[in-house]
Amino acid sequence: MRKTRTGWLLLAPSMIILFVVGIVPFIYVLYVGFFDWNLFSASREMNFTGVDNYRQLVFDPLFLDALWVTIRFTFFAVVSQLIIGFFLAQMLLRDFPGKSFFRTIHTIPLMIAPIAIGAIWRLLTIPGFGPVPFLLDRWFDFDFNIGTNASQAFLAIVIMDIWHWTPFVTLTMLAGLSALPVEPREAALVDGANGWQVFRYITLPQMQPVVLTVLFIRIMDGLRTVDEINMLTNGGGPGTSTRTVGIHIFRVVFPQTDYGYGSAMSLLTLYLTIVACWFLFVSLTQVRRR
Amino acid sequence: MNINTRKVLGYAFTYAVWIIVTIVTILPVYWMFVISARSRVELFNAPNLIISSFYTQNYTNIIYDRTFQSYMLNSVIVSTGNAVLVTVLALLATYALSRYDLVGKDNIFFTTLTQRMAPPAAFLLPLFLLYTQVFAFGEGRGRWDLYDTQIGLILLYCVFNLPFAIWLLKGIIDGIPYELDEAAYVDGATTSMVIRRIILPLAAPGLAVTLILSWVFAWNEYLLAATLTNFEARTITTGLAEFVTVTGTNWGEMAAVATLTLIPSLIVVAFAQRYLVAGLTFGAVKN
Amino acid sequence: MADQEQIHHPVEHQVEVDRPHLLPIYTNAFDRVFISIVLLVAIHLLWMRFLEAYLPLEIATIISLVVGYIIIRRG
Amino acid sequence: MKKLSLLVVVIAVVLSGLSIVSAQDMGIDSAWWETAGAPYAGTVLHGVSESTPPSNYVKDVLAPMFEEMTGIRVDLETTSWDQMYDKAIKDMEAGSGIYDFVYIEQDIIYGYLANDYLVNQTQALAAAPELAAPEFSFDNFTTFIDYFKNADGDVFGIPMEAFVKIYLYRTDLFENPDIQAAFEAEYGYPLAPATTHEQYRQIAEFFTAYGEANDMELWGTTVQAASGHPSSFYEFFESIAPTFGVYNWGINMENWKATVANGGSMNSDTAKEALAWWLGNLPFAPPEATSSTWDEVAASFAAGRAAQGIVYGENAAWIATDPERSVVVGNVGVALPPLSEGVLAQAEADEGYIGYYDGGAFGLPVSSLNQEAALLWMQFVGLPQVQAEWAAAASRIVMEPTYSDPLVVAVDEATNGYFSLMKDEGYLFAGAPPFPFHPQVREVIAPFIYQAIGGEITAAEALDLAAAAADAELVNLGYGS
Repeated sequence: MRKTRTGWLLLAPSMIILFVVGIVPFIYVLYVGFFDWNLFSASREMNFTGVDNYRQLVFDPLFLDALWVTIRFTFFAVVSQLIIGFFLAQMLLRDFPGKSFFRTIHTIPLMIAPIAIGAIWRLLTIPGFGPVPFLLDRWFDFDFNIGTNASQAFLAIVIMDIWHWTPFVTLTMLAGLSALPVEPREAALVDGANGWQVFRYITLPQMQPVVLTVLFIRIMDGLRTVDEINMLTNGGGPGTSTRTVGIHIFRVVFPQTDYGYGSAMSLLTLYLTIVACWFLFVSLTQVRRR
Repeated sequence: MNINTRKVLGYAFTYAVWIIVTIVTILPVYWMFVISARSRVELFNAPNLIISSFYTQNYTNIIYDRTFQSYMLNSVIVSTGNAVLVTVLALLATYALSRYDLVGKDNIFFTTLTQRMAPPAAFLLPLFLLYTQVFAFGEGRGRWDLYDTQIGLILLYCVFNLPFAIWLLKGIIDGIPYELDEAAYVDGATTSMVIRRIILPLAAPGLAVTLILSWVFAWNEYLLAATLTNFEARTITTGLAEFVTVTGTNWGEMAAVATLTLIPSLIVVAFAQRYLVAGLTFGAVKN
Repeated sequence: MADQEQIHHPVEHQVEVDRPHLLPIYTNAFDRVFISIVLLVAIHLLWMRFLEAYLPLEIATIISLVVGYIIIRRG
Repeated sequence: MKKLSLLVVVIAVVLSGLSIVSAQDMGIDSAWWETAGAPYAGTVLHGVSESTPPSNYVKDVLAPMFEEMTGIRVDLETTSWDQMYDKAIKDMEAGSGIYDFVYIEQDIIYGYLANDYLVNQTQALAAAPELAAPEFSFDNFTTFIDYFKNADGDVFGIPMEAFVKIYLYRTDLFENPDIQAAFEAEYGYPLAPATTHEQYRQIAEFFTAYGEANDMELWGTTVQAASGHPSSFYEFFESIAPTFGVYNWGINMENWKATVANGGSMNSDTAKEALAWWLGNLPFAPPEATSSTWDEVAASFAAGRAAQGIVYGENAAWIATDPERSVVVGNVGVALPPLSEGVLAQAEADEGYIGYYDGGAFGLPVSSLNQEAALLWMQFVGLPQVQAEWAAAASRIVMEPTYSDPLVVAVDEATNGYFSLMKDEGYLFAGAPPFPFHPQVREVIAPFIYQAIGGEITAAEALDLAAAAADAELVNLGYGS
C-alpha cells in the first residue's frame, strides 16, 4: 500500500464537497430537530424542547402511516423489480438478432425525469381522459379510479416504479451475469443438473453480491421517492393511501412550515434508511470478505 | 423434442417476452408524445391512441420561448458540469480508497453512501441558508451568492451523485490488478501518471457509466433545482411544474417539454449503450 | 483468481477470531461507535413508544450507555 | 353568436397586439414615470408569483412596458403554487433579499402580517412623496383591497387579481325545452339554476341520468374533490360550508376552537350535513372528480362533461369564450351558489358570506434591496389605465371603473354576466378568514376530508376527527389555550 498522505489528498476534494453540502445541512437539521419551530405559530421563536418532537413522532399516526406506506411501496416495487429484472437479464444473456434494439428501448424509462414520469402516468390513469381506465372499462367493464380507490392508487404507484426502475435492475443484473465465470455452470450441466438446479445452486449464489447491491441501491432510492408519486396521485391521495414519508415530510416542511417537527421526521426516516442499508452493506462486505 | 425445435421455441419465447416488454415500456412514452401532439380541446375527447393530426403549436410555443431556451441551456450546463466533476472526483476518491491503506476505508465508503439516503425536503432549509447566507460575498446590490447559480447546483448534485459514482467505480478500480500500478511506480511514474495512463483507460467503461448516470440524475433532478434557483439557473425540469396552473394544466405543452427533455438523454444512451452494461457491475462480481 | 475460488465455495459463518466478540461480524472502532449510536437511538425510540408511560426516559439513556460501552469495549 | 365571434376577434387582437401597445396608448403620463424612474434605471426587480393568467400578463405585457418607460427591469418568476409560497417565505424569513415583490394570496396575508414580512406601502409612499405617482391611488381599488390592510387601514399589498367562486351551468342544457319539460315532469318544478341544495342535487341526479340515457359523456355536477390535494379542503370549507351557514372553517375566532364542545362549529350538525351533501354529489360527478383540483374542475366543465358546478371565477371567461380550450363556448351561465335558508340574509347583514372571494396582491418584502424602485413598480401595476385589457385577458377585476370598460363588457356578455355578478353580488362573498396560521391548520384538517372522499370514514366521523385535530394543532401553535 502506498503513502497514505497522497491517498487522503486524493480523497479530500470529494470529502470536502460532501461535508459542505451534505454533512453541514445534516448537522443543522439535527439541531433544528430538537426545537419547536414553526414560522406561523403564535411564538415564532425556536423553543428548545429536547426530544419532544421524537416523542410525538413515535405516536403520530400520520407519520407512522406514511412510513408504512413507504415500506410497503418499496417492498413490493423492489421485489418485483428484482424478479423481473433478473428474468429479463437472463433473456438478454443469449445473443439474438435485435437484442441491442430491445435493450435500448428498455432503457428509456431510466432517462425520463421523475416529475415527468409522474405526469405521464397521471395522464395515463386519470379517469375520464386517460386510456387505462377507459380501456379497462371498455374491455373488462372494470372500474379503475385512482382518485377513489386506495388500493388501485397504491397499485398504480408500484407499477409506475416498476416501470421506471426495472431497466436499471436489468442492466445491473446483466452486467453481473455477463461477468460470471461459465465453468461451474457448464460443469454442473455436464453432471446432469437441470436448468432450475443450475439456477438455484450455482447462478443464484454467484449472483448474491449483485443482488445485494441492487437491493441496497433500490431500497435506498425507493425510500426517498417523492416527485413521481406526488405528481401521479396529487399529493398522496386518495386519503393518505399513497402518501409516502417523503411526501409527508414535504407537506410538513413546506405548507405547514413546521421546521422543527419536519426535521425530526426527516432524521428519523434517514435513521431507518441507514439502519436498513447498513445491514445490507454488512452482509455485502461479509460476503466479499469470505 | 429435438434440439432444433427447442431452439426455435426458445427464440420465439425470447421474442415474445421482448415484444411485450417493449410495448409496455413504450406505451406511456408514446402516450406522452400523443398528448404533446394534441390541442387542449382534443384532449377532452375519449382517449384515442392514434395520432391523426399534429398540433405543432405545443412545440413551437416552447422552442421559440426565450425562457425555455435558457432553461434548456442551464440544464445542459448543470448536468454536464456535474457529471464531469463527479466523475473526476470519484475517480480520484476511488483510487485512494482502493489503493491506499486509509484508516477506516469501509466506514468512509458507507458514510459517503448515507449522503444519498436523506429525504430532501427538510434539508432544503439549511441548504437555502447555506447558499444565501454562508456562501454570500459582498453587500447590497453587488452581492454574490451561490443561490441561483449553475455552480451551486453542480456542487449540490454531488451529494447524491458522488456516493453513487464512488460505489460504481470502486469495484471497477478494485478489479484492476495492483501489479500494474506497482510496475509503473517502479518505473518512476507519479501518482497522477498512474491514474491517467493506467487506471483511466482500464476503467473507461466504468467511467462512461458514471458519466452517463450522473448526467441523467442531474438532468432529471427537480426539487433541489426548484428551491435553489429562481431566474438565472433554472433547469428544464422546474419548467415542467410551471404548466400546472389554477386555470388548467397545459398538458400539451408539458408533454412537449417532457418529450424534448427526453431527446438529449436518449442520444446519450444510444451512444453509450454497451458501456452501460459493461460498467454497471459495482464490483460485485469480479473475474 | 483467488476471489473466484471462494465465491464458488461459500463458507458460512467464518469470523476472524482472535478473542471472543459479542457481535457476529468483524468490526473496527468506528463500526462499534456506529452500532452503539444506532442502538442508543433505537432504545430511546422504543422506550418512548412503549415504556415511557411507566418508566422515565433516563433509564433508557443509562441502558444505552451501558450497552454502548460494552459494544465499544468488547465488540 | 355574432357578438361572441366579435369578442374572440377583439381578444385575439388584444393578445397579439400586446407587445406593441405602449404606455402612451393607454394614456399613462410617461414623462412622470421617466423622471421618477431615472435614479433607478438599470435596477432589476425580482418577483415571484404563481403561474396564472394575470401573472403571465404582468410578465409578458406590464413588465416590458414599465421597463421601456423607466429603465427598471422586472423579472417575474412564475412557478407552481407550493413552490411560490415556499420560496417567498424562505426568502422573507431569512431576509436574503432575493425578491423585491411577492405574490400574496389573500389567505396568507395574515400570516405575513403577523411575521412583519411586508413593507407598509401607505407609510412608504407618504414618506417619499417623490415616489408617489399622481395617477395612482389606493382609493381606486374595490373593497377587495381591505383584505390587504392592517388594523390602522394601511395597505400592504396592491391587489392584482380578484375573483369570486361561482355557480356555472350549461345554458344549452338548462334552456333546452325538451329537457325542461322532462325535468318538470319528474320533479314538479321548472328547471332553473338551483337556489337550494336540494334542487342542486336533483338537477345533478337528473343530468347524470340524462347523460346515461343518451349515452353522453355528461354528468350532473363537477366536484373539486381531489382526494389528496388541499383543493378539496378549500372547496368544502370555503365554498360549500358557508352556503350552509358554517363560516370561518367552523373555527371560533374568539377562543380559536373548532369543536362544538369548545364553542366551535367545525363538527356541528350543520357542518356534517354540509359535508354529507357535498360528498353525496360525488356519484353524480364525472369519474375524474376525486382526482380534480381547481384546474381539472374547470377542464371537466370546459370539456362539457358536467351540467353545472361551482367553479373558480378566473376560469369563467376562458370557458365561455376560448374555443381553443373549451367545447362549451357560448353556453355558460353564471349564478349564485345554492344556499340554505337564512344564509343570504346573514350575508347581506354582513354576518356571514356565501362563498369565496379569491385573489391576490403584490407585496413588497421588508428584505428587498430595491424598495424605491419596487414601490414605483407596484404603483404601475395598480394604475387604472392598465386594468381593462388585463381584465379582458385574465378575467380579474380589482377596480370599479374597469367593469364599464367596453372590453370587459364584451367578456361579461359572453359569459352571461360573470362580471356583472361579481360587481353586484360580490359583497356577499368573502375572502379567507383572518387566520395567521392558515396552511398549518389546513394541513392538519385536510387528511380527514381526503379520507371522507375516499369513503374510509363518514362525513360525521371526518368532521369530529378534524375538529379535534384542529383544536390540538391550534394549542400546539400557541393559539387559544
